[in-house]
Amino acid sequence: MLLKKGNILLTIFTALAIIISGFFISSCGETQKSEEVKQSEKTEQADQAAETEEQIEDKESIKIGVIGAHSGDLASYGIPTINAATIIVEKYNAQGGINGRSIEIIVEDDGCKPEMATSAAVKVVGEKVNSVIGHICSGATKAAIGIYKESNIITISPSATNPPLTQSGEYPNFFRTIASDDAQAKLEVDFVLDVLNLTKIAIIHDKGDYGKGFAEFVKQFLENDQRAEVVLYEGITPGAVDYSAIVNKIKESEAEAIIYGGYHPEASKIVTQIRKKNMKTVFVSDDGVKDETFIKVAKEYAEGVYATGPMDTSSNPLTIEAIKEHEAKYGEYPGAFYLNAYAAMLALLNAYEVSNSIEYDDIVQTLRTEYVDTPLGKISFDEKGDAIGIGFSMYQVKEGRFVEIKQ
Amino acid sequence: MDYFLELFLGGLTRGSIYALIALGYTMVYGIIQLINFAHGEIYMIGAFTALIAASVLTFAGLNQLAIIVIAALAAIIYSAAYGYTIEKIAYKPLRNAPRLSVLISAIGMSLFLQNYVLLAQTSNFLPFPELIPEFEFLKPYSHIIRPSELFICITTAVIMLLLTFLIKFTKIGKAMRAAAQDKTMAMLLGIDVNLVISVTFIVGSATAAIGGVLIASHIGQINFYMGFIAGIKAFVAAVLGGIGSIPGAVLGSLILGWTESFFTGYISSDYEDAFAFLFLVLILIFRPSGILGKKEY
Amino acid sequence: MTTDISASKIDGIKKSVYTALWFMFLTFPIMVIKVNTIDNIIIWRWENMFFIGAGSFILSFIWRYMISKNEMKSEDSTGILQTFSEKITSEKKIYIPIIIAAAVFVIAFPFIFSMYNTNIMITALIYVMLGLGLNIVVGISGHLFLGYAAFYAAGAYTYALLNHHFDISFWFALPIGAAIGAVIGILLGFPVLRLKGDYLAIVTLGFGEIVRLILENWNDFSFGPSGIANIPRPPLFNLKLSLSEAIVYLYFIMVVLCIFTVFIIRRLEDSRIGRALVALREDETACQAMGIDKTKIKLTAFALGTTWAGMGGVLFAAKTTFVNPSSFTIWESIMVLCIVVLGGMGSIVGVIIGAMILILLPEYLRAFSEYRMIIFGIVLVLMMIFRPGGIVTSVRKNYKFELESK
Amino acid sequence: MKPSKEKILEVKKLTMDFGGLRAIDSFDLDICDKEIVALIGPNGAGKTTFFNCITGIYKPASGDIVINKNGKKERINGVRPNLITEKGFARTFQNIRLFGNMTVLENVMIGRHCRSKSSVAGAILRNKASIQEEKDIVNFSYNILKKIGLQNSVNELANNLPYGDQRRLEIARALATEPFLLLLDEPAAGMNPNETAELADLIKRIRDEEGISILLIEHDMKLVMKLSELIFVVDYGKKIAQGTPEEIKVNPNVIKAYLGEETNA
Repeated sequence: MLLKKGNILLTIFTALAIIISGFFISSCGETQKSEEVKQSEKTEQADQAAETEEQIEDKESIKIGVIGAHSGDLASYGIPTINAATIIVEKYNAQGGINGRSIEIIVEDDGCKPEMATSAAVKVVGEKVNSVIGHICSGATKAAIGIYKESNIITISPSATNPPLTQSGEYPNFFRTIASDDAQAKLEVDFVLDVLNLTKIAIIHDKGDYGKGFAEFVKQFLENDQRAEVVLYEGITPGAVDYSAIVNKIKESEAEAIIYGGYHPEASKIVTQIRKKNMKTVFVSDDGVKDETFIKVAKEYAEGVYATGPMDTSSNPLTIEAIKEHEAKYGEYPGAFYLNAYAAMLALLNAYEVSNSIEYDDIVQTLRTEYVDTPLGKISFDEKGDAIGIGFSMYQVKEGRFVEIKQ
Repeated sequence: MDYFLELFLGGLTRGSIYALIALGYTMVYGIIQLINFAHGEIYMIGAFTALIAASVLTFAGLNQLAIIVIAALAAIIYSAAYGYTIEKIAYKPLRNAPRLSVLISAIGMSLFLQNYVLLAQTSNFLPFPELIPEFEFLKPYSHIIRPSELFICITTAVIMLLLTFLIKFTKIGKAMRAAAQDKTMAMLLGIDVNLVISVTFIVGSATAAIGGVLIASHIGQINFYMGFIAGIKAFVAAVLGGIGSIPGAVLGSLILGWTESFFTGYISSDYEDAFAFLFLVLILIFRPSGILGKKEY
Repeated sequence: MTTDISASKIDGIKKSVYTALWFMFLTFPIMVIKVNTIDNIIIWRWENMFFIGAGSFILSFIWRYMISKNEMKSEDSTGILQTFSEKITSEKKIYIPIIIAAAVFVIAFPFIFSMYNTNIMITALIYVMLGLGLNIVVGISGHLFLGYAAFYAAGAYTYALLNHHFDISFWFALPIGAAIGAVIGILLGFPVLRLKGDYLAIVTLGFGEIVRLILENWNDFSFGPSGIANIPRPPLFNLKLSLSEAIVYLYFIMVVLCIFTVFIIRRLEDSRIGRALVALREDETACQAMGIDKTKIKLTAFALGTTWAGMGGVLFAAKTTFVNPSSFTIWESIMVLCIVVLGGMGSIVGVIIGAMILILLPEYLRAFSEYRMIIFGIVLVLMMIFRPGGIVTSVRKNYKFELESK
Repeated sequence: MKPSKEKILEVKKLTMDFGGLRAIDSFDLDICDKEIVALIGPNGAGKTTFFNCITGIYKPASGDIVINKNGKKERINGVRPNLITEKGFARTFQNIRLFGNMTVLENVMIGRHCRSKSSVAGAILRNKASIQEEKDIVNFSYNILKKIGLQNSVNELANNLPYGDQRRLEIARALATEPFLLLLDEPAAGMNPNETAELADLIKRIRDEEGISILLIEHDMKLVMKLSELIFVVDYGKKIAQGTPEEIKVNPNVIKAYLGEETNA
């Protein structure tokens, strides 16, 4: 890698040298206008580069933007999506593409930040992508979705669960292969109340747009129901060195169950600390926790934890194949939202294949009518863009595996 | 009362963790007045090295104790080596540059190290083996304190004493203090200032590595980003205690740990960090040089 | 003679070999071994060790060469650039055409280049504004500020909330955002008047985090982490603008505002207030002894700096049409600080160049995708080592006196 | 030449503590209009501390500092330094404290800050008044530099000036605030005999031409004896003697204080 890095470094050095000398030559003291000259020289180069690239490209190819967090603290949620897209595209292209068109993916990083998301969106719109798989975070998706809408670009997110994205009906171009927060929250609340019959509940979230949004729904549903009492509603800070204070507080609140909104790294820390304190509190969480990594990290402490997730598809041959492909290509078990992204990609490509078109209206129509076999089951999309056939079930960790609870 | 005790011990542990990182911050700051932003990354690299070493050794089939010792040693050695190298590359050429430039260089280094580990290893969270065994005698108290917590607190105390000893009574410690006072003068007195700075980085980084290993083992998982927040918090703790002072770093860390623990326990964890920062702001407003810091006129 | 040269050559090779060996050792666990403790797999990548060895062997030559060159030229390097730029500015024949060309180019930019480039340029221009603002606080008056994102957030949320609740339009929100930036700047200024240097830095860092945490947690006020969506772009009368038109329009707004910013800051710098700010940076005690009210001038510096952050925030909200707290982390503050320091403290041109590099570089490094942040880190370190004073050093104004010739 | 006996500064029983250490102990001092007064004493006797008290950098523990201007008396204990400067005191520093990265002219222009009033709005709008004010500031400052003899390095950075010039620039900067009392803290430190002689000339000229009183801390006894009309001797924070140069030369207390330690003069 360092050799590569060395090369990149040298290129960067030269590029920088050119740019800087450009700046210097054009820098005429502190006059206000001169600043813009400098900008231009840089963009010009980049633009030319982009243009030449375009010429080489096959005009017929289907371009799919894959956008999400690929750097920074949330990279682990975005990178599996690239992997899924890459694997599928390679497979399709090896078979000659779709209806004679090759498929091309354009990967863009949004760091889960709204401003980077809009830049990335504008960029792929400029590169004339036909559709987008992404974004990963709800916030980034919300920031970018308007841009796609105005440009008639279909967007399928593997992981943005914020309800208004579909339920507001404002974004006909938006689809997702994951259930929205409120669906999950409803399922969990019902489970805790009806199946487990618990009455004292602590709601903990990670202050993120996913975790807190989910927790808000849980709180709302619990309060509407009246059967149970919310004894604690708190946010924790992801990445904090330990969670002993909040664990003590949960203990003090005498909650019978914890409903946690957030992702597995924090969940496993909390579960571990709770169990090590000999607390028997029931731990119920969301799809962000229903991840093999959670069990691998929390080990024996994960036993008994409940988590919602897409209906069990681990015996689905497509799932097995998808995971195998990932392990073969990347040498590790796939990370978060891999299967969702895999399903999104399959659904999208299927729509291109079946409709034999690359027109926006045709694809939207096909997505809404055609059912596709994916690792998540046979799915299609409803009018608002939520996936039909992606139901949620409750899982419990038993002997180191998530086992679906049949109700 | 139990609840209070639990929060107290929780805060103590958290504070001790901050302290292990803050010690390195404070030592480096004391000697070259640099906020070493890459320090949190050193701590992360320590944890990663320990994990890699432990995995390889487990694979090779060594016994538990040997694994613990070798993994910890590897973490310390490598972190120290990284600290040393970083100083040589990113800070030494900037010895006479404006202080802000060095700060930016440190930020760049921090970004580099984070992404270096991200690219060379993985973006995922990795489970970290529990290195500290359950002690039998602690079993009855397991609802109050865990062995790893006890271990962390004791280690921090020992390291603080060792560092104080190092600085107060050894030759290199005296050289460090001299260089911290006045580098030119120290040089004239025949002290190899570059060596002193290197040693400071090595010692600070080794301390951070110990912190990294202990915390990783305590919470059971690591990823490439773990150093950033811990680093910022530790820095805050170091300033709180009076940056440049070894007992100050520990005191500041403990206060920060307790503040966070009690605030979460009795009020709300929503504003836990906000309160910690507010507390810091208030302390600095009323005592601008920190709790144990030297007063500037 | 020849033996000398060959001896130094051998010495160099020796050094490089040592460096290579050292780096091979250093990067061994992280680069060579890849562990996956989830599945208990260990992958050995010995080839990386070779690459590192070879790479660091070569790079160490370049490194030593660059360092020695750097030490030799020390401070004169600015000379050529400065005399050159002075020459340009002093001769009307040269600089008028350049200004005209620049103006034409700026106007033509969105029509020549793609929407994406224009959009990126808007971001860069927002950062130019932020950088210029922070430059007043850090570069000119010498206060290390690490919480600039708080004011940026204040501006963005001002527009987002005012629009959400009261349908206030962009053009009204812009001055309000700026004013709120200034007011918060002064409010923060009071308690930290006594603080200096790193203590000030850490207090402002704390302040920035507090603001972000409040935005994150106080749902009733700020809508928490899910943020506020559908913020309108700046309206142009009552026309309905398409996406690309809106971007071009915003681009021109940004250009005008940046020119406005530069104009104001230039005038400030060259005034009684501006001089007092610089004096404050140079020596606080002497500054006071010369009759400058430290409190007043410090608060002025803060307010002048944070006004631009407030304004930049409004523009940011209008550009992304969405705000949530994740846009205002400490990294944002660090980024703006990097712009100021990298560009050259106290220099307007420097800050503009700094913003262009730091915003455009990662953007155009997208091609390198996952490598871009690592490259960004390396660039920061290298730039500081080889130009610690920033790209452009600030120049003081020259006064000319007719009396001199007498 | 006996100047008119109107007192412009009266210091009574001034006391200043640092922790447990008494740096100045019940110190009395008067300065009359257009008088050159010197404050001497061994190192660490409390001279600079005394300066810092008068100019507001330290707040004295007790005692009075009263200025008398146009017949109006005002106690200025603990008043902030910038206000004291506004009232008409100006000082230089023992360890030169110029604004190093500003030009020579700008340094002097800073001195004009408290005598001008254009605000942020004025700076941005550049209305007639502020343009005029700016012009006045530049001209005034330039004239001072001419008087001091630094007119040839107007645009030079203060840091790049030779040592002696830096000392003189400090005086110029102080003069720009239009003081009636100038406090000079070891102005001749580090100067060669030639420069010192020039400095003596300059100080005399300032007093004679501008009518500014001068309070001087100095170790160079030749300079002190030559310039000052009244000398105060301080040791361990206490005044041990006061009088004309001739009186001081033969004062047994002074001799003891100086011989007790190492003689500086």
